[in-house]
Amino acid sequence: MVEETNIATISMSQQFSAALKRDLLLSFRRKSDLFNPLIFFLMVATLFPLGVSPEPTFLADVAPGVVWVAALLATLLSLDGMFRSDYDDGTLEQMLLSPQPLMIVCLAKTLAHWMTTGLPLTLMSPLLGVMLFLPSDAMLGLVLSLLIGTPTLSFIGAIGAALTVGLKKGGILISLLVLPLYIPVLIFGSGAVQAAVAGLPIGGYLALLGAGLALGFVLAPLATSAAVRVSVSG
Amino acid sequence: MNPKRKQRLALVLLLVVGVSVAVGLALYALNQNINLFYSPTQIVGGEAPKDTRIRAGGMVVEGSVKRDQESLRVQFAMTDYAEEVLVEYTGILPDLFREGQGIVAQGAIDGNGVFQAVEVLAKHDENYMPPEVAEALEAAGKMPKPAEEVFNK
Amino acid sequence: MSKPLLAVTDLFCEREERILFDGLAFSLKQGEVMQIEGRNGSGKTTLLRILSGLSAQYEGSIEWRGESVDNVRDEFLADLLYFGHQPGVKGMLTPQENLRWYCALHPALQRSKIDEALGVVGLTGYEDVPCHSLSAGQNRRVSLARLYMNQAPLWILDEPFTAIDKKGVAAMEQLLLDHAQRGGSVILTTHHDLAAQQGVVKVNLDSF
Amino acid sequence: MPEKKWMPRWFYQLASPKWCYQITGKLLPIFAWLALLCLGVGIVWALAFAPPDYQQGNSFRIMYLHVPAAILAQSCYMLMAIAGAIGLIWKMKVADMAAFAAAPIGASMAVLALATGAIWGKPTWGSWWVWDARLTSMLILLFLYLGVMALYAAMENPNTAAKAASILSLVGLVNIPIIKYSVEWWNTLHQPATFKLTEKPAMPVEMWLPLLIMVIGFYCFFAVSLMMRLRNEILRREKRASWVRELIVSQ
Repeated sequence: MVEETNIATISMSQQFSAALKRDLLLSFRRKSDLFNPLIFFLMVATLFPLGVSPEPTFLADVAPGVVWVAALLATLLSLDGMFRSDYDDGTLEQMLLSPQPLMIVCLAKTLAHWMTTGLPLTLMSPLLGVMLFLPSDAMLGLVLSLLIGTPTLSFIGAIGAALTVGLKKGGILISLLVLPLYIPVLIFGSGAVQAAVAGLPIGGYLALLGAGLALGFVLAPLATSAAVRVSVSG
Repeated sequence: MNPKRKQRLALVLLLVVGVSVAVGLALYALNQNINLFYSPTQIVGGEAPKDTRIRAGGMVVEGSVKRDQESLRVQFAMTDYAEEVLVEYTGILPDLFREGQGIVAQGAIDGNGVFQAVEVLAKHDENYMPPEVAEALEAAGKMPKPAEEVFNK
Repeated sequence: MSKPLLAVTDLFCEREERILFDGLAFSLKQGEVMQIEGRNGSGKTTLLRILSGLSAQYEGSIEWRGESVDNVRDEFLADLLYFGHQPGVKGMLTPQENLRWYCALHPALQRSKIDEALGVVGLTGYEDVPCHSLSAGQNRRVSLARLYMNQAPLWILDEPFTAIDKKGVAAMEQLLLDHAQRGGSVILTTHHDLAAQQGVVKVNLDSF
Repeated sequence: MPEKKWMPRWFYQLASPKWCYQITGKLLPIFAWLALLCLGVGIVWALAFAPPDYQQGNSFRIMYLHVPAAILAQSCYMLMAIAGAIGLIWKMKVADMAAFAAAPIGASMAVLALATGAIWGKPTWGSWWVWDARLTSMLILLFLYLGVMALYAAMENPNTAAKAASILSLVGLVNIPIIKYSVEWWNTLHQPATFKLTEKPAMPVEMWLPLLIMVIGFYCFFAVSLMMRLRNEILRREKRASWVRELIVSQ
């Protein structure tokens, strides 16, 4: 005899860690996913001295903005893959059919995305800082601002990726949807680095980035899961 | 409580916690001077960093504007009715620039404590009035002056 | 007579300005196997997606154990096993890892039965091979192994026999009949002629 | 989403495309005349009779276009997002259509606000474009509109497109407070909100009254264009419905 109702025996935290492990495992199996954004990050930063001026004082001036813009673009580039491959092979629709809230999986996927793009970018940023003659006093500010700011980029980006996953050419559309929402993060992020360069306290900027992160953490998975449902049902 | 209700409750709690953390952090941030905007009092008091790009705002002191005859160089004093700071600027000033007008300047403080502006913008106040009214007010000495606290943020 | 497990009334679906079905009605009882028939493009896959809750592009009512499925979504999903048009297998993961992930998603799947299920579908020895190096049929078998791991009251299967060899199909058919025997219900689409004609209810979409 | 039945009756009536089509048909001429009247009176008053500003002279008159356009660009976004939310929660088709109809109108208002802002900025601040908080926020608002419109355009199924765009506009709604409070945040030179409903405006009556009339006129104009677009959209999406067929046959 078949049981009347299967009682949910998996807790939300178990599902969360399973989803996180799965996505991390997938990124590590596909090394290019892991390294391409980093290489892109490096290349974009190289373009500025070549395209504008190799003058150290000038580069030091623009470094906070350049590193932040490069990090933002590298994140943007990696967004399309967040749900795309799961959508293509049908695993995404299976996630929708879990009796557990989809939000949990979305949160885990977003965090996995950050751990494989935002976090490596943050760790690599001092290298770019050196290349762009960013004063060494400002390195800590750069790393801290990226550490708090890049998860927000992943959270916002996840919404865009989820909205466009059902479309064949989602890549450019993601940028259109997500970039305007990234602007506040960019402003406060590069502002923090600029303040660090000037030797000013950066607590206020980091607090604002943190506020954005807190909002993103609680609101973005909601929007992302709703968007995934819409995209898969279309 | 059934698991569904529990989930909802957890979600609502999470939302409340997240939003309050965000609000708390934002309030903390607003208490910091994060716009790099300084008043003449702060500049004279040494609060503003030297040789870094900052923004400063104040009123142009009456009779302080000196224009260089050969170049576009202008020097004037800026005040918040407490302290004065000398400002130097090379370039075309906006139409609304005049003595007694509120301005916002971007630039850096040099070694002599003079504000070297790279940009001067007129901050026009929100009092719109016809010219006759302005003349009458001027004559009576009742022309509204921008509140001091505007420059003491 | 007990109330039906799944009751569909007056279902209407339109896709790209074309009406796929209108006024579709049927009900599925416990222990029933239902085959959805129809030409290519008649909306079989769409219907299965609607029934499973993946698509909301319909009008009409779907009731699960006598209640609107929208109101009992979680209970419904806990009782459902869906095999979609896409097998839902990650190429970068091994069969075992794929099934473990399914177990994390779905409490009805029994983790302890993974190895046994892989054995039954003929994938012994492939447990640690990434799925992208397996054949299409083997990939579908990975996903079908889920059928051996759970007792969910409702199975919705979209073309489960595609790319499966004859022997495999016979075993699968037997599995479906066994499931029905135990009181489970199955809705499936297939172009394959089912050997067992008895006890299979047919719904033809061309007539709606 | 479970269907809820606790909203007032008119709310559900509004959900009927047919009822909505009929009621907007009746309201349309009223708003059209109101818009014409307000805009006509407002423009003549603002351009010819309102006194010039003592500092800015006549250039301040562009405010009579700039301020209403900016206000409308923001409230249109609110409307779009709220309509989208209603469409998402109560699965109300008309709300989806209203959100769809509002997007391009809001975008054009944002463009108008930016353009008039630039023209106003030249004599006032000395440059066409100033990267101040309000102008930048308005630009971001325009980008948000463009994103929503791009999403509508990219999706073939109108129902899916409506849902996706609603989610996006709700997410974008988080940006509205940033726009509102950006003046305080970045303390820039753009004047504080010229028109506050709670305080006495810092303008004499003969200056702000035409502004008020212009704002009302813009709202009426917005209502007119929204209703016209909505009616088109209703007909397009409901073309299978019998009442639409009858309507077309009778014309």
